[in-house]
Amino acid sequence: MNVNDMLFAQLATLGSSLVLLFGIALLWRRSLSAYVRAFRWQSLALALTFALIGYFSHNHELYIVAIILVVLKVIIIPGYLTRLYERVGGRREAQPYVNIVTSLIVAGLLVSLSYAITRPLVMVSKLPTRNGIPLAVGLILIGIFVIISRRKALSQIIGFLVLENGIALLAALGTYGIPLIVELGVFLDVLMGFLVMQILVYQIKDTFESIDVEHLSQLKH
Amino acid sequence: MVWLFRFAPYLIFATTVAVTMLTPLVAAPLPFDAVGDLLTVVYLMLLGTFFLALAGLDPGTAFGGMGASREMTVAAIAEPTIALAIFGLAVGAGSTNLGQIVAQTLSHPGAVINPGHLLGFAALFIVTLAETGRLPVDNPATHLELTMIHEAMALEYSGRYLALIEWAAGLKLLVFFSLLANLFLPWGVATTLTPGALAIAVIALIVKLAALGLAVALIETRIAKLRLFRVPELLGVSFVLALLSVTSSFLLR
Amino acid sequence: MRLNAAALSSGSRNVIFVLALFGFGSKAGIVPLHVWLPMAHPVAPSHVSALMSGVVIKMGIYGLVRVTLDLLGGGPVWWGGVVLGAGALSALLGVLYALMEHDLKRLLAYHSVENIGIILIGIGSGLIFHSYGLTSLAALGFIGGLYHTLNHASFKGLLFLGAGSVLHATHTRNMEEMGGLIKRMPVTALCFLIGAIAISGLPPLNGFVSEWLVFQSLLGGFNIPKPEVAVMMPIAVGMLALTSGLAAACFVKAFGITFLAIPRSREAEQASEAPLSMRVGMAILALACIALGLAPFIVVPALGRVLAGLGGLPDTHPAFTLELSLATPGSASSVSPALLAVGSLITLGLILLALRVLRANRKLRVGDSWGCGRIGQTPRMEYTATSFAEPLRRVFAELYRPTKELTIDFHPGSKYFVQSIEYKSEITPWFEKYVYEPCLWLVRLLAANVRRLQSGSLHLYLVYVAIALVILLLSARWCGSFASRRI
Amino acid sequence: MIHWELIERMKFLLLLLPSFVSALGAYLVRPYRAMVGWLNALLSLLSLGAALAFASHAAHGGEALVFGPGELLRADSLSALLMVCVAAASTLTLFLSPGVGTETNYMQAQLRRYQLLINLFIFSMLLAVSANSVAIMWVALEATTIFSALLITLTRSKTSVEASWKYILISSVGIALAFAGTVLGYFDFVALTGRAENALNWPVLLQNAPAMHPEVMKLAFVFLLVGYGTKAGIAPMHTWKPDAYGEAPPPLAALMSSSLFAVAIYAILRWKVVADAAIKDHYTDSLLLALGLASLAIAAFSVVLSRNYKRMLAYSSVEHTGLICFGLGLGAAGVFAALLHLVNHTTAKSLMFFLAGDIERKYGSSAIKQAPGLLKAAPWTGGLFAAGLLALAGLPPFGLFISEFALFRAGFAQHHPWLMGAALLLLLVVFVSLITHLNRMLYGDAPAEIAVGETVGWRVAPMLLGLLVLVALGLTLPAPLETLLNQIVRIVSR
Repeated sequence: MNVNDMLFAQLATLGSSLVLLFGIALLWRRSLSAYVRAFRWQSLALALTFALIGYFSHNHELYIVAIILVVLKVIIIPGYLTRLYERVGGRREAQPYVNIVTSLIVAGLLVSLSYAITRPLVMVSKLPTRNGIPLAVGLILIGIFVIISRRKALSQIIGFLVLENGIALLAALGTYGIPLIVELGVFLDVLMGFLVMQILVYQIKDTFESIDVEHLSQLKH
Repeated sequence: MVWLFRFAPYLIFATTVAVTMLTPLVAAPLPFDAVGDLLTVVYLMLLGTFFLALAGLDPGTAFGGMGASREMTVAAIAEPTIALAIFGLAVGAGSTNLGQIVAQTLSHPGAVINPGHLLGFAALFIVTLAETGRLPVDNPATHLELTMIHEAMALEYSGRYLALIEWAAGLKLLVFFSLLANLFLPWGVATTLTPGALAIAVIALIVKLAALGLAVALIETRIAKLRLFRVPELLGVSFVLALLSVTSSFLLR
Repeated sequence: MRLNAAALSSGSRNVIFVLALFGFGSKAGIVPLHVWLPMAHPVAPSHVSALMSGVVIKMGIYGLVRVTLDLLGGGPVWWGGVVLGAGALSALLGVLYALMEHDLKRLLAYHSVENIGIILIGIGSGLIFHSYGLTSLAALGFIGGLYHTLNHASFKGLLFLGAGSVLHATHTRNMEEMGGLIKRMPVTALCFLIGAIAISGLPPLNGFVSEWLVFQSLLGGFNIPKPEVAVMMPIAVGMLALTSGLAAACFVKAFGITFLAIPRSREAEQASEAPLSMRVGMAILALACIALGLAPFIVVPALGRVLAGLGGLPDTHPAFTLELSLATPGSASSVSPALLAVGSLITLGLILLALRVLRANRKLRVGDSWGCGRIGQTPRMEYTATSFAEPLRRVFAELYRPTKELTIDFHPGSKYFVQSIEYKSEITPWFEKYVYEPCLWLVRLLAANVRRLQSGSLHLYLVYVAIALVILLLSARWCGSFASRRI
Repeated sequence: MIHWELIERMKFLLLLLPSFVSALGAYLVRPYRAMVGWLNALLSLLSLGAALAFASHAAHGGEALVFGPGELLRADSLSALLMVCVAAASTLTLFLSPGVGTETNYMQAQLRRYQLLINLFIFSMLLAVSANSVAIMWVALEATTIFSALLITLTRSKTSVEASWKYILISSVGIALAFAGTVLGYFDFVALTGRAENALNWPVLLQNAPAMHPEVMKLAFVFLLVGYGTKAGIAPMHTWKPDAYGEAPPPLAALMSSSLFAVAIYAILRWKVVADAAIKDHYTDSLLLALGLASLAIAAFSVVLSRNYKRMLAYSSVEHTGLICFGLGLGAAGVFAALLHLVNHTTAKSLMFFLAGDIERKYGSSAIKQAPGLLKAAPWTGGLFAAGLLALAGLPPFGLFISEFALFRAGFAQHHPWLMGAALLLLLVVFVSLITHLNRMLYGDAPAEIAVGETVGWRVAPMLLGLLVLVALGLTLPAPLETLLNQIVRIVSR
């Protein structure tokens, strides 16, 4: 393992920890604007990690992916999100199901759980980036946790996007990025999915006069 | 007064006579041993009881109905004991044919005193009292509605009909006694139809019947009639005896 | 399919047997799967209920024999034990509940339960013997069961038709409102009487023969090497005997209260004989009962041939003679209903002849019946079906758990004049109360709790997903697989 | 040789293009005209024909067909079967769609949106089953979520919006997990052989599977099972089903419960093959059995107290999901039975939701106790509904009886008697409660204001056809279908 690889490993781990950190920061904040900001930074970190991996692994497809990431997840989607919460109001994530402190503890637990679970992956992989893999899986779990624990539809969207970021990070660290064609399809889906969710949020606002998912419990049994 | 009421006494009598023909009174195996076995005997008697009870219901008086009801109750509850006693005998003889059973017991005199045999005898004895309407189950001498069973059914009969019914009852008693006598202690029963053997058999039968009659008479003088709803308990005792006899005859084989 | 069955493991064979017993048992109406039967049969039109109890519930028996004996080729001892136990229980409980019924058709329906029980006793003993390799005894048991199946079809059909024509005449199913019908409808009465004798298992009719065969197969029980198993047989014998005795009692009630004595209602007084078609139908079935009773020496070998080869049974059947004699290990007994009938008839003839010869006084004097000096007799003085069954109700009170309520209201003037006495007594439907209601309750409880899962909260739904994911991930890391482990 | 190539190509295009073209047409023609609906329905016949051509090709033992750059599309017998299912269901759907011949209470704009989205939905399903790369399959499946979510809220009612939000969120999370699983599978591959362009193509994966690491593959399969299981509605990821099926427009509900479900199962099956090749023991089987039992249990007890016949149908499809999972976990015979059951279930469910829709249209409510006297009010619809429900309850002579029977035989042959016994008990519960609810709906007197007579007479005809197919599948197993299934089994349990 030469110096180059060591540096690569260090940087990759750093990048992935950054991505995870922003995820956790998101748990720590309350206002939706802060959520969006955290997500924006996270996506940026993710893009940087992609570029980093692309540079070290001489796989220039990843630059394209990084660029798309920046365009999509740092500029477009956060922009939409901002407009969304300005339109539908509800700037704050009023009392989430799980309070901040507990959320942070849970996040810690989830990360350690993912360390336990992803043991074989780290063992199997020969890539220098492998140490970041548990963080990626942890981020996936945290994304789900955000969706579960937050009330506002918007927060749930953001949680979902965090989940997507986690998977992207996993792909980047574990496989140096999946084939470009697939990546493009994925991005298309992410964008469309986001747009549809946004439409739905508007509809929820129209029909329920609130985006608190709490109200969406007419259908039961 | 319908045909069934008039027809019943004849049928009752006929069945009882048929039963008498099947029972080895003096000789075994009888020529028509194969026509009916012990089960047949029991069920033929039940047929008689069946019609007697119907005849009791027909006049539409309270007495007749009461008698029929009680009679059928007692008969039904006595059934299992009889069946088990038969089972016990059949286990020994390997057949329910009366001739077979008698022959078997004759050929193994030791079997007479094995516990299964004795218990079976006791059980069947109690059943005999119940089935033939003796004390403590029924009181043939009474006409008090509280006590009578058999008489209550025959209450509306007179003349030849009454005669036939009573005669049938008597025959029934004879049959049960001789079953007790010849199935459990078959000594003296003629196995060949020679005059000498038959003579001995007749004497032996008379002696045994006298003994049994004496026993019954003694009992009837000693004890009072049971309340109707104590009768099942008595029959329960006999059932347990029969069950014990069968199981012991299983275990001692 | 037989070949597949042969390849099955004992575990799956047992499961198949249990499932088959449940499925076909519920069709045949064995206890405790019988509850539908007394509800379904009475409401059907009589010829249909005749068909139902005559044919339909036999499908259950057919299926049971087909699966256990033919497809699975017999099994361990406990199969037979279970069938025997279920049979004995059905027989006894069926007749006991029938005794308490005063609805003619419900009574008959309960007797179907009883007879199915008797059939199953035969089949169960057959299975037990089969598992011990005592094939000829096994054949005897199966023959007994199947013979009783035939017989039940004939006499139960007959009885239901009889009940139908009574219903048609009196417009009621309640026996307490009948009586005296033997004068109004003699043919129906005669046919019903024949059916009653047959179902009570009295000689020389068909019920007797099949029950005799079942008895004989049970009597062969001492050939079973294991005493603890063999002891089941005498107990079954006892229960079967009690059953037949009670059946006789029950049909004395059914026939006596329905057809004899004085009519208890105006309908019963003005009843009229059933139309010719129904009479013919009943007559045919009555003849069938007689024929099946008198000619077992034709039926039994036929059944033996039917059974031959199923589950490796040899073509063993009692010898083909005028008397139906058995040459089976342990039980070499014989009976000949035909000769019996002939003999009894001859004696009957002799009696009549004797009376004629002796010039017995043939004058017949019909007097009023004795009632302790009361003036006239009215139906209200008759013994009712309820009172007829009262002693047995008391004897088996443990089972019936009868509920009594007695309401006497007195004359407003003085309490020494009773205005009316109302007596109501019901028996507790044991199985509905203690078996089925708990089951339904359990299902409802589970359903209510499962229902809560779908609470309408999206967050909760996502929690389920997350939990599933985490659990499965952990299983992926630390659990083996249970599918590789074979049960 | 060239034109052979051409014909194969034509087949793929014939399969995929019609729905795409229809979507385009529906988008361009504004406002909506009934002609468009008819045209799309007729166009869908083309893709059905193509699917049948694939099926016959596969049934005659033809090699798997591939097409496109990097072998983008591939059609082996498994894909062919699914193609037929999807294409047939969608043809039926398009013919029975609102605004096609029948009067409807939708607005023009809604109808236009409906035609656009439903065709895109169909297109993505067809793409999912004909894609060669598991990643493309994933992309297509995700797309189905998006389109169907938009379709559910076609009428902007409160409940439909709620249902749609729940649906899209749950299944997006699920599908994302599936993607994570895909990535993990690919990760395993990369760890083994380094990056390769067409490494996510199923045959390539399968080829390399035996050398992959079982531990990693287990993790990957868990993610995939949970993910695609969410789409398939395996308990406990099934919670969106009653809401979505209950609120979606009937045609969509029919299509989701019949085809989308089948496609999700298809995805699971594809990955199961790879996973089994990598993991030597019966790990995937045990997972499928466990989740199958859970689905059966939850569905059974949910049916008991359900008050709404659409949601009842949804639960019954959860139940059948459970059964199919069982089948997939029971070895070769089980897979055969499961796929047969899949075909039957597709046929039955695509009918049931249309009938349920008609009934709801008639009675103005989907509550069971609001819709009595069905046989009097609409004898044909009622009769068909009853027949369909009996079929779903697993009664002969319908196909589902046969497939369930085969399934249980497989189970007993695999020596899972106790598992199967439990499943049978649960089926009994389902059966009883379905019949009870059916009785409540069929008999009694319809409310006075309900007009007697069918909603739309001719709609009965295609449904009757579907029912006949179901009965035919119950009476015989057509030879082509049998060979097809056998080939699939050969592929799956290699």
